[in-house]
Order: sequence, then C-alpha cells, then structure tokens
Amino acid sequence: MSEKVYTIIPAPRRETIRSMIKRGERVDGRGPDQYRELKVDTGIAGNADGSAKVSLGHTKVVAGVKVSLGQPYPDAPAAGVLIVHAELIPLASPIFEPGPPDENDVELARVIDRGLRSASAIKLEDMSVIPGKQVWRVFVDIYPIDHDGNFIDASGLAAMAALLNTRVPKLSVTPDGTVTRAEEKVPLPINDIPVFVTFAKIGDVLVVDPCYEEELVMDARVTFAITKSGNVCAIQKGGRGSFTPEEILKALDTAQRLAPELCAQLEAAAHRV
Amino acid sequence: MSEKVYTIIPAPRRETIRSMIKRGERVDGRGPDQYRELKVDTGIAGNADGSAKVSLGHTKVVAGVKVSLGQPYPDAPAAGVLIVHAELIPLASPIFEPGPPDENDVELARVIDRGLRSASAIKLEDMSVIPGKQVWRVFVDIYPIDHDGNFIDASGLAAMAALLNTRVPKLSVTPDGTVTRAEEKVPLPINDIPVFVTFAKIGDVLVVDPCYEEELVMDARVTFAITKSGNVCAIQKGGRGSFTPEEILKALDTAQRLAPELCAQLEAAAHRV
Amino acid sequence: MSEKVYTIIPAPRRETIRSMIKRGERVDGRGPDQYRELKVDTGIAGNADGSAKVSLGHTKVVAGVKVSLGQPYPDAPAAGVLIVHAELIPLASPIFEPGPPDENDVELARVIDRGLRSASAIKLEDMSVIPGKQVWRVFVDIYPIDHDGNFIDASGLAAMAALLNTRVPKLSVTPDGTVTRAEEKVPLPINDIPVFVTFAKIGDVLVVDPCYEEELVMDARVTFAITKSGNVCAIQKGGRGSFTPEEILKALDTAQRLAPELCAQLEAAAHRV
Amino acid sequence: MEKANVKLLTEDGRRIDGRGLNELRKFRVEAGVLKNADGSAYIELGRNKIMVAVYGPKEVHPRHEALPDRMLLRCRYSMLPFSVADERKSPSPTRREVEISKVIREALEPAIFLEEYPRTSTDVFIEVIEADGSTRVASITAAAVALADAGIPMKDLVVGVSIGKIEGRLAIDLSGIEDQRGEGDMPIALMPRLNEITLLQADGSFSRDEIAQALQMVREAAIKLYEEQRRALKDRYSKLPVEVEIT
Amino acid sequence: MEKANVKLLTEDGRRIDGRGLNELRKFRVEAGVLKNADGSAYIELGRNKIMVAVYGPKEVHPRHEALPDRMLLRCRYSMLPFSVADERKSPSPTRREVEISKVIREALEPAIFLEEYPRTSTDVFIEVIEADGSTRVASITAAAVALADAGIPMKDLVVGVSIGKIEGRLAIDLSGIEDQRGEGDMPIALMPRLNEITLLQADGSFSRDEIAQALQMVREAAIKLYEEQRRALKDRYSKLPVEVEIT
Amino acid sequence: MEKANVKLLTEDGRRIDGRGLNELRKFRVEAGVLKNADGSAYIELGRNKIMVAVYGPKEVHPRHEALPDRMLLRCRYSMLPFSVADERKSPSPTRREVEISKVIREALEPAIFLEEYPRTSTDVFIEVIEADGSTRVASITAAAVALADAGIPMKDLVVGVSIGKIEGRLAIDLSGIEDQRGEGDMPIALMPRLNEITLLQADGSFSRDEIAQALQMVREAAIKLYEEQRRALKDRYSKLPVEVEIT
Repeated sequence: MSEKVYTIIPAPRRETIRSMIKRGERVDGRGPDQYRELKVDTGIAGNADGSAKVSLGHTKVVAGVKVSLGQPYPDAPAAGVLIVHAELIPLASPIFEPGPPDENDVELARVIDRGLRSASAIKLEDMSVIPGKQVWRVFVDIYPIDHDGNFIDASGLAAMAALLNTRVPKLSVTPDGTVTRAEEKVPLPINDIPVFVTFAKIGDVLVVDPCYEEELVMDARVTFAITKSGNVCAIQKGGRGSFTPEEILKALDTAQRLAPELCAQLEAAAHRV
Repeated sequence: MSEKVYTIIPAPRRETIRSMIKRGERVDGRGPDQYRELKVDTGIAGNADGSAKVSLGHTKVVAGVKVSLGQPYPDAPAAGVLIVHAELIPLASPIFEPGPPDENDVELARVIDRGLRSASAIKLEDMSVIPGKQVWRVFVDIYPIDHDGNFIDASGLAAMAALLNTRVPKLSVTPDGTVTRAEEKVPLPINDIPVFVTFAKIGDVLVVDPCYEEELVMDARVTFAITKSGNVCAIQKGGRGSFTPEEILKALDTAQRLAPELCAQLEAAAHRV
Repeated sequence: MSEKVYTIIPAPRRETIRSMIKRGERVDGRGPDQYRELKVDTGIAGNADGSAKVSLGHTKVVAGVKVSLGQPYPDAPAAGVLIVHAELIPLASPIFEPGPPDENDVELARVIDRGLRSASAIKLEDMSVIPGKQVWRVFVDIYPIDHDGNFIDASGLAAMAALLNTRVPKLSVTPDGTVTRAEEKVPLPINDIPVFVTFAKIGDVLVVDPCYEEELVMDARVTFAITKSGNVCAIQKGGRGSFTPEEILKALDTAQRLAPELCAQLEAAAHRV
Repeated sequence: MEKANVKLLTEDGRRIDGRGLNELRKFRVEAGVLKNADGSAYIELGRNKIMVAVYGPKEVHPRHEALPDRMLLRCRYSMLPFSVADERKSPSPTRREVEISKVIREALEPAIFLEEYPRTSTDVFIEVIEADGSTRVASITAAAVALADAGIPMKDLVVGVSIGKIEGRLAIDLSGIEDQRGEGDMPIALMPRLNEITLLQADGSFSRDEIAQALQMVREAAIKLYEEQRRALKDRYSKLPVEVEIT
Repeated sequence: MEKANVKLLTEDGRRIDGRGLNELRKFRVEAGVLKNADGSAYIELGRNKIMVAVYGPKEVHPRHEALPDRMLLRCRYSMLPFSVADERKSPSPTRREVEISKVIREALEPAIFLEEYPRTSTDVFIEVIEADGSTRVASITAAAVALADAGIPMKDLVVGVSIGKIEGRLAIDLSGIEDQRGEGDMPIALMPRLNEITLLQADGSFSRDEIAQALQMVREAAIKLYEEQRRALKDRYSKLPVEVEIT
Repeated sequence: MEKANVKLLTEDGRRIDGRGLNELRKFRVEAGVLKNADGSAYIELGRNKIMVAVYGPKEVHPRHEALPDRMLLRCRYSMLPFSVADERKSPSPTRREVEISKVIREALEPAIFLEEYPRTSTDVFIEVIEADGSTRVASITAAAVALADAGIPMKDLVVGVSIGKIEGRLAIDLSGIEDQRGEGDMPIALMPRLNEITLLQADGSFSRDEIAQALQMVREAAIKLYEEQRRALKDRYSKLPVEVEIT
C-alpha cells in the first residue's frame, strides 16, 4: 500500500536534469516531444504462440502470448478471455525486488489490459468455441529485461506486437461438441492496434517517453492509449504531482500526433514475420 | 504464533485503573456488572442480504451477510453452510495492522462461529435445496470500525443482528432439479438467538463488557455465549491470567442475568425493520 | 533464493573437527565409511495408512503415508500419483524456522521423490482404478523430530519404510464404474527399495552419514540413491564446495557397498509388522 | 452481468435514476466520525457508503521505510465482502483494490505539504460498506476530509468525481449500472481551488473534445462536493463528536 | 462423518471403549525425549501421540518483538498431515491450529514466572503424530512437562483435561468419536496445586449446574495426570536421556 | 506427454535432431548484453534462450543476512510463463524452480572467491525465455559468464552440461523431448580448468560404469562451451556494448 521507495538520485544531478528540462533540453539530447527509437522483434520465444521484444532506447521488454481452450467468464459466456500479467523482475533493474507482484506490477498490467480491452484490440466475441463452455483464453505475459524508463509504453507496445504475432490452431466443432484442432494456424481476430504514449511532468514541462533519470526527477506522469482512429481508449495519471487541464489536453495532442507512427511500426513488424 | 504486542499503557495510568477497579469503580463510571448501552442498527449495507451495525459505547462493529447457492460440506450433505469471517482492520484502531488474518482475527471468528453453531442459531438443516448438491451458503463478515474494547460481544451481537436482518429469495425446485428463485424473500430459519457476554479479570475483580483501557490492564478474560433458554453454548477464556472455578461460576451467573436483555434488544432491532 | 544461514560453529571447534577428520577420526568415533546404527519402527501413527520412525544415531525422522482415491495427472492418466512432502520443523532443531517450506524443505522432498520415482519403488502403473478418472494418490509426509545430521538419508529411509508399511483397501470396480472398498487391506505394489547414502566432504576427506557437527564444517555433500540391483537412481550434490570425478566414484563405491544392508533393514522392519 | 437492453438514458435526457447528465447523486459527508482515528470521515453518494480513517503523522514502522525529506503517505482502499452487488467478495485484496489504493494515494499526495513532516508516515484506511459505482472518487472526497480532520497541512482539499459516457453522451457521477453498461468511465480528482488534476483514469472511448468537455463538467460538480466537504469540517469543529448514522 | 446410530453410552454407563464416565484413557508421559530441544516431552493419551519441544529462554528474534518486562512465550500447535483419521490434512496451518496455538499459549502463561526473564523468548513446538480427540489438552499436559524440563521457572504445572457431554451425561477425556458425535465438548486446563483454570473453552450446550460439575470432575482427573507429569520429570533426572518409543 | 512410440535414436546412432551421442546442440554465448546489470550474459543452446543478470557485489539487504566472512551469493532461476512447450506456466515460483535456484547457486559458489568480499551480496537472476531441455546447465554456463562480466573474482569459469540415457546409450546435452522420454538425466557442472564437479544430479537408472563414462564425456563437451564463454568475454571487452539479438 505504500509507494516503492526508488533509488534516490543525488541532489546535484537532480537539479541538473531539472534545469536542463526547463531550458527545453533532455539528458539524451531529445526534444520534449521526441520519442526514442522503437525497435520491434517478433517471434522471439518459440514455445509461445506469439511473442515480441521491444526496445525503446535502452528499455527492453519481452512479451509472450499463450492461448489455450478453457472456460469463459460467467458474465461473458460467449467471449474469449484476455488476461494480462506483468512483472517488474529484478533482472531488469536494481530497483525491482523479487517477490509477489506489488502495486507497480499490478498497475502496469491493469493499464495495458484496459487499453487493449477498451480498444477491443482483440475481438474477444469472435473467440468463443462453444458458448458458455469453451473459449480461447489469451494470456499475455510482459517482462522487462532492461529498464531505462517508460515501461508502460514499452510494455503496451510489446504486448500488442506479441498479439499481432500470435497464431492459434484453426478449430472445427462438430454438432455434438467435439472440438478438433487443425494443423493450420490463424492469427487472432485483431480489431484495433492501440498504442501507449506516456509523458513525464518535470517542473512545468511535459516530456514524452521519459528515460529512467527523467522518471527519477519527475513530479507526475500521464499515459494515453490511442486507437488507430485517434480516440483515447485509456488514460492513467501517476506520481505525486498534479496536472492542469491545459497540460492534459496539450499532452493528448502530442500523443495523438505520435500514435500513428508507433502503430505503423507495430504493423510493419507483424508483416515482417 | 506469538501474541500481538498491544500498545503499552503508561505504568501510572495502569495503576490508577487497577486501583479504581479494586475499589469497585470503573474508568467510565460503570459498576462491575454493568453493560454499556447497546445500540443496534440493521439494514445498513444495501448490497448485503442482511446487515447490522452495533455500538457498545464507542466500540462499533458492522456485520454483513451474503447468501448464495453452492455445494454442501461432504460431511453434512443435507445442511446449509455457515461461514464466519472477522477481520480486525486497521481503520478501527492503531493497534490493528494490515495483512492477512492473525490469531486474534481467527479466534474472534471462531468463537462467534462456535456460539452460533452450538446454539443452532440458524437451522442449517432447513437450508438444503437439493441434498448433496445445492444448499444455501451463509457468509457472515464482521468488521470493527471503532475499537473501545470488548470486540467479541459486539461482533457476536452484530453477527446475530445481521442474521436476523437477512432475507433470502424463496426457492422452488422442480422434480428434475431446476431451481427457481421467487421475487419473494423470506427470513433465515432462526432457531435461537445466542448472545455473548465477556468479563475481564483485573486483579481479583471481574468486570463485564470491558472497555479498551480495561483490556489493556486486564489479566484474563472469559466469554460466555448464552442461548435464549439460558444455557451456555460456548465459552472462551483468553489472556495470560487464570480464573478460580468460583470466579467462572460467578461470571456465568452474571452473564445469564444480562443475556435476556441483550437478546431482547436484538429481537427489537429485527422487528424495527 | 539465498542459503539459510545456519548456526555458526565456533572457529576453534571447527578446526578441531576438521583436523580430526584429516587424521581419519570422527567426532563420534566412527570410521569415514561407517554408517550410524539404523533403527526402524513401523506403524507408529495409527491414523496413517503406513508410517515409520527412523533413527540414525540421534537423528530421528517420522514419515507417514496417506492414500486416497483421486484424479490422475493429465500426462499419466493410467497411473497412481505419488506426492512427497517434507518439512524441517523447528521442533527438531533450533536452526529450523517456522514458516512456509524454504529451499531446504523443497530440495529434501524433491530428492526423496526422485529416488523413489526413478527406482519405480511403487509400481504406480498398477495403482490406477478407473484409468483417466480414479487412481490411488499416495501422499508421503516426512517430518524430522530430532536433528543430528544427514536428514536426507534418514528421510529417504523413513519414507521407504512407511511405504513398505502401508496397507490400502482392496477395491473392486463394477463394469459401470462403481468402486467398492473391501475390508481386506493389501500392501502397495512395491517394486524396488531404494536407499539413500550421503557423504560429506570435509577438506579432502569424504565421510559417510555425517552428523550435525560434521555438516556444519563440511565443504560439500553428495547423496546417492541406490536400488536393490545396485544401480544409481538419483544423485544430488549440495553445498558450496566441489568434488573431483574420482571422489564421486569413490563415494559411489562405498554407497553401493553399504546399500544392501540398509535395504535389508528396511525389509526386516517391514516383516516385523 | 449481461449488457441487456436497458436504456441508460431516456429520450428527454434523463438517466435511470431520474438524474440529468450534469447532476450528482444525493451526497452527504461527515467529518470526525471515529473515536480512535486521528482523522475520519464518512461519505454517502447515492447508495455508496464509505468510511475513512486517517492515522498520522506518526513514526514510520517499519523504520527503514521512512523518507528523509517528506512524510510517507500510505493508503489502503478495500471493499467489505458484503459491499458489492453480486457474490460475496473475497476479503483478500484484489488486483483492482491494489491499483485503486495506489491511484488514490497519488490523488491525495499533491494536496499535502508532505515535506513538513519528514520521517513520518500517515495512513489512510478506506472501507467501502456499500458500493454503487464511482467508489474510488467518493473515497478521495472523503479521504481529503479525513486528512484535514487529522490536522494534516494541505494546500487544498481534493474532490473526486467520475464522468462517463452513456448512450454517446457524457454524464457526471456514474452509478454502478451506468459504469457496467456505459461506453466509458473517467474517474477524475482535482484540487478545486487550484484547479489541478490529481487523479485521471479512463477506459472506454473518448475523443479529444469529449475529454476537454469532461474536464470542464467535472469541475462544476466538484465545487458542489467541495462545499459539502467544507460544511462537514466546519460542523466537526462546532459539535464534537459526530455520531454518524449509517442509514 | 454422518452422525449415525452409534450409541456412545451403554445402559450401564460404559463408553464405546469400555470406560466409565469419570475415567481417563490410558496415558503415559515422558520428559527429555529429544536431544536438540532445551526441554521436551512426549505424551500418549489413548491413541493420541504428541511430541513437544521447548527452546528457550533465548534472545528474541526478530528483536523488536522483545518485551521489556517479561519473557515472550510463543507456541505452535500443529498436526502432522497423517495424524488425522480422515483425508490427509494439508500441512499449512489451519484456522483451527492457529486458534489452538493461541489458547495453549494462554493456558501455559499463567504458570510461568514470565517476568524473571525479560527480553527473552521461549518457543513451544507441539506436533501431533496421531490424534484421537482431546489433542489440545493433552498437548498442554505435555507442554508443561517440556517447559519444566527446559528449566523454565514455574509456579505450578498445567494439566489439560477435556470433558464432554454424551447422551446427556458428562464424561471425562473425550475420544475422537465422542467429540464428533457427542453433544458438547469443554476443554479445560488448570494448575493442579493452585486450582486455577488457565484454559476454558466450550461448545455444545451446558447448564450452569453442568459447568459447576464439570469443573469438579476435571480436577479429580487432573490430579492423576499431574502425578504422571511428576513421575516423568523425576525419571528424567534419574536416567538420562530418555529414548522414547512411539508405540 | 505420453511416452509414445518415438524412437530417440536411429539405428546408425543419430538422435532425433540428427546429432551424434557426443554432440552438443548449436550454442552461442554473449556477455554484457544488459545496461543496468553489473554483469550479464545471454545463451542460446539449441532452442533454449536464457538471459542472466548479475548485481553485485553490493551491500546486503536485509542487513542481518550479511555474512561476516564471505560474500552472500543469491540466485533466482525462473522460467517466463510462455517459455515452456505446453500450457502457460504460472508466474509464481514452482518447487522445481526453487530447487534449481539452490543447486545453481551451489554450482557457482565453488568458483567464486567469496571470502574476498565479506559482508556483501551478489544476486544472480536467470530468466528462461525459451526452454528445450537442459535449461539448468545452460543457465550455469551463462551465469558464470555474467559473474565474470560483473568483475567478480573467480578461480575458474563453470560450465554446465547435461548427459542422459536414451535407448540405453549415454548422450550429451539432452533436448526437451529426450529428457521427457529418455531413461535418465544427469545434469553436471564443472570448473573446466580445475576439473572439479560443482553440480551433480541424476534421475533414472545408471550403473557405476555409466557414471564414470558420463563424467568423462561431459568434460569433453564442457571444453567446447568453455571456449565459447571465453570468446564471449573477450568480445565483450573489445566492442562495448553488445546488443543481443534474440533470434
């Protein structure tokens, strides 16, 4: 229930970064609205049904998808099931500790989950096999392997890339309810490709795609998940600071401007397979 | 497995209270055998099937009942199921810590459970729907919201008040085993109304319904659950001290004398609904 | 994930023991290849389906077996199920702490499990009742009660003795799948009697069946599970040190020499019932 | 919970419970309702009933969690097992409760002068007794009052309001059924005097203009709740103690 | 465990196992049966077999649990998975075991001069190897011996005896089947020389007179167990060490 | 996983994937592949893909775990939920992972000059991204490189190789299917220059001669992996940083 006490950054370094930001400069030379280079590799985990590795600068995240047949949720008997799990493992950073998921793991997974779900990224209603009895269950597991800030975006992009990479056996169901798996595999019924764009507020400046040092000195952050149509399908504010309404709307404008390029890269990576 | 180390009371205050008690006085002006004013509100939680808030002086406890259809226990296939859960949440007192139930939570729930069960407060054998398959499951959840001593009695009274307040849908079962819920709701099959009466032993004096400061200085406590007929359906001794047989019997006499009035108040509250 | 920090032995005592060992002497007067006296009592826990108490010098372990009908594992639908559980309870030694199983409990149980399983100690394939639906599930629970070193061997011997002592009801299955339990009880289908022989490496010397003080000063240990035919069915190296290939083979020779006597004692104890 | 053919909005713009789109449910806030807590508050918002206790500022336990430069704020949001409409909720914290505890804490922190009490902690305990939509924002509204009641120095109160989308229209203060069957939910918290947003979440589908409009609508509703917060705190100091009736 | 037509009492007042109402089952206590523990004891009471180890007084770990004015007593009662009559018991502590651990601790504390060893702790570990009713009171009888064996200064020993109601009559020392099918169970522990009650629980239905009678009956039975406790401790010091046979 | 009629060995001594009995799968090791870790390595062995990070030596946290005379080595081996062939693995540590973490730690410790950094700790984190048999030994091979990359002083590297029995013959470096359907598995780790065995486990059935032969065969295979370890470390220092491609 209490915040994770992150590594304290030395006060002089903190001040340096904050005054750079004030002058419109960033530690890695980017402009305030400049996203780091996104790199997407898919199919990196051969036992998964879909997988991807995403790099945002030094931040690296792997995501894998496993699908299996199972029971639907009682409140949606004719829909597939989507379960998103994320774990900030200590391999990726000295600030992550081993142990059961803490609030940061849970928040990360739930934000990605909301973005995917609100955008209907997967048409879950097309993933029912025998309504009320058997549906596809889609597990998305997200693991950072190197942490240099902005895990939310990297995780969301990796999750979406892994879903785009996923292939499931074609099924046929006889009238008496016998399910047969064909050799042939088909992609998931993808409906939209939401992407996540996060801003850090440092003093009075908003910077997109913060790196780790920027996260250490930021006052607050806000993330938008943006659909292909440009609509917002999820928002999450975090951190001990606040935003003016104008700041929110300005950040949203930038997010909407950046989203199509991120989405295009995910699509391109999917087609490279 | 070790006792919860409660807030230490300053030694002078401790001595003051103990010598008052020795003189037959109590911190809140009551006599040794005087119960605090009991206040019972029912129906306080609209999503519960039954609920109550009980005040004993400043001690406040809420209890809620949820009923649902489910499987019976294998050793009682034709009986409803009663499950009592209590949690000493930190909202109610600085001495309660967040986390999974500790020995105090477990003891509290189990004592209430034994009192209700031994008295057959609910006729569980009348709560079977399809023997061996479907029975009513009755969950009683007890949460203190302000702690000024004697949680056992307040919890037991709140649990019983919530059960008296509970309404469940009338069911009809067709010969082929289809269960239909009517709109009409009926009370639980109440068989008895056990009440709980707790004594603190402080030096050589027994006082009923101890307040928090008395609990801090007490040597031991003993609780009796008393049925409408005046029989004892549960006893629980607690604390690091001991009782003579005579003290036990004397306390029991007082408990039997006080019980009818407590029971009457529960019934009155039930009828106020 | 980190080693349990065991009681530190005072440095002078440590040196004494290590130099004794170097001279071929042991704290309890044994030779390097001498096993302590093994004592096996069976049927010590009347509610278990099989049980045994094993003493190796002051080391004492009880093991109990419970069998019940249940579902098979999906990957072995026509085989019984064997589950081994061990817990280094604090009753047995000040170095064991209460709490959920740690790596030492898990390793112990898994090594015993591997030895029993690899030797096919029980013919699990003969313990299916209705293939895919009902099989015998065999739970072996191992608890030390006094710890003077070499828990692995004592535990393995206790587990095997308890299995040899186990009796299960004879079952009959009608063609429609009704299972009836006869009054008559029969032994488990025992196929082999693996025994465990552990060595401690202290300096350059290997000693068999180490006592507690020897474990405190040892560099490494290695355990062999040996079948009746003399084959190795499990090995486990432990500890911060290493072994030369020659040391391994020398220890194995000793283990193979000692095993038949240990096995014979288990069989004798089983026949004493 | 099938998304059945329930119309959430009549043709003349009335909601299931008769409210207009811009209308809050009936609400009531009381301060100082618990004896043990250093500060406390109780809120009713429609059928929601939520109790909040604040303990602090106090020594941090365990000690190594203490922060050298500011107060450690901790927050636990939890729903009583019988507070929910459907099946009994398990008493152990769900992932939803873990996340909400975090965002509530981060919604309260901007309003507190944390640096005035370095090396201390303050705990905020929130128990939902009855839930009917928008519990996290109602919890924030009550928690801000409980913090003030505890004497924690604050820049401003914090008010939480949810806004959602039902039948394509923005609507203030979603009820349980509107949350379940509507097209989107956006819980917002703000400091009403400073007009700074301290909590912002959303799911569903919102255009840029809808978000701009939502931020405006929420502010108006927040002012009404803010007045109730202030009334509750004022009453708290005139008549001690408040005996709250959970009705 | 259906409450079948088993008669627990014959017409001439004999119980299923042939005992009279006032009769204890066969019992045996041994002290000093473990090498590592600072004190230990083993009890057989009918088919019950229970092992107790005591470690202490020793430094408290973790240190912040230490008490400035007295010894911290900790107690863990646990049943081995194969100790029970029916299905294997899961090895993780049940709610029943948690509660029994607490009441056993509170049954032992009154007999110990806790204030003689401030800032220390003593741990009592109880493992039930075979269970047949009345395990908690048998555990107390053995634990008191193990504490004495460890040299913990005590005002008196503690003896546990259960009393129950079968076919409307009070009966001493309930067996498993009597506990399950009888009409009530009242586990009691007392300090036999001081005649002070240190554990008292009950479920079932008892009148005031029955309770008075129970307290009397228990005392007589306790004296017999007390003599066995003393014999065990005496033997312990005459022939060291005791090798216990679990038979 | 039925043990179906799959022949693991052709008549001319070829294995399912075409290898000879004494042949390792294709392998690749890279050092220094992560930015945050003090040392890191990545290994591919057949289809196995494993990432290792080393943090240390550093202050021990919690402090009471520090050892006065040597470094505390901690090790966590874990499989990502999607790394396995069958159903998704639950993310919480299995008993298998707990045991493997322990034996890997004990396979690495003999190679480290632990006494050079008393009161410090070093953490080894191992994540299996794709698993196809022999993951524990492949993890050890990579972990040794990651430790060296972190500058931890070592007597020797450690190389892990599994050997197993398929169709009655000993075979090096078992794949997943060979492990499942073969007659025995013997994971071994050794310090290649010192020829000391640091990990040795087995299940299945092995004669004394087979074990002697296995220890010999493993040593030859280990030398090849050792050369790859050294190449990776050498490359690490010539071209910084290594961007690893998970292919």
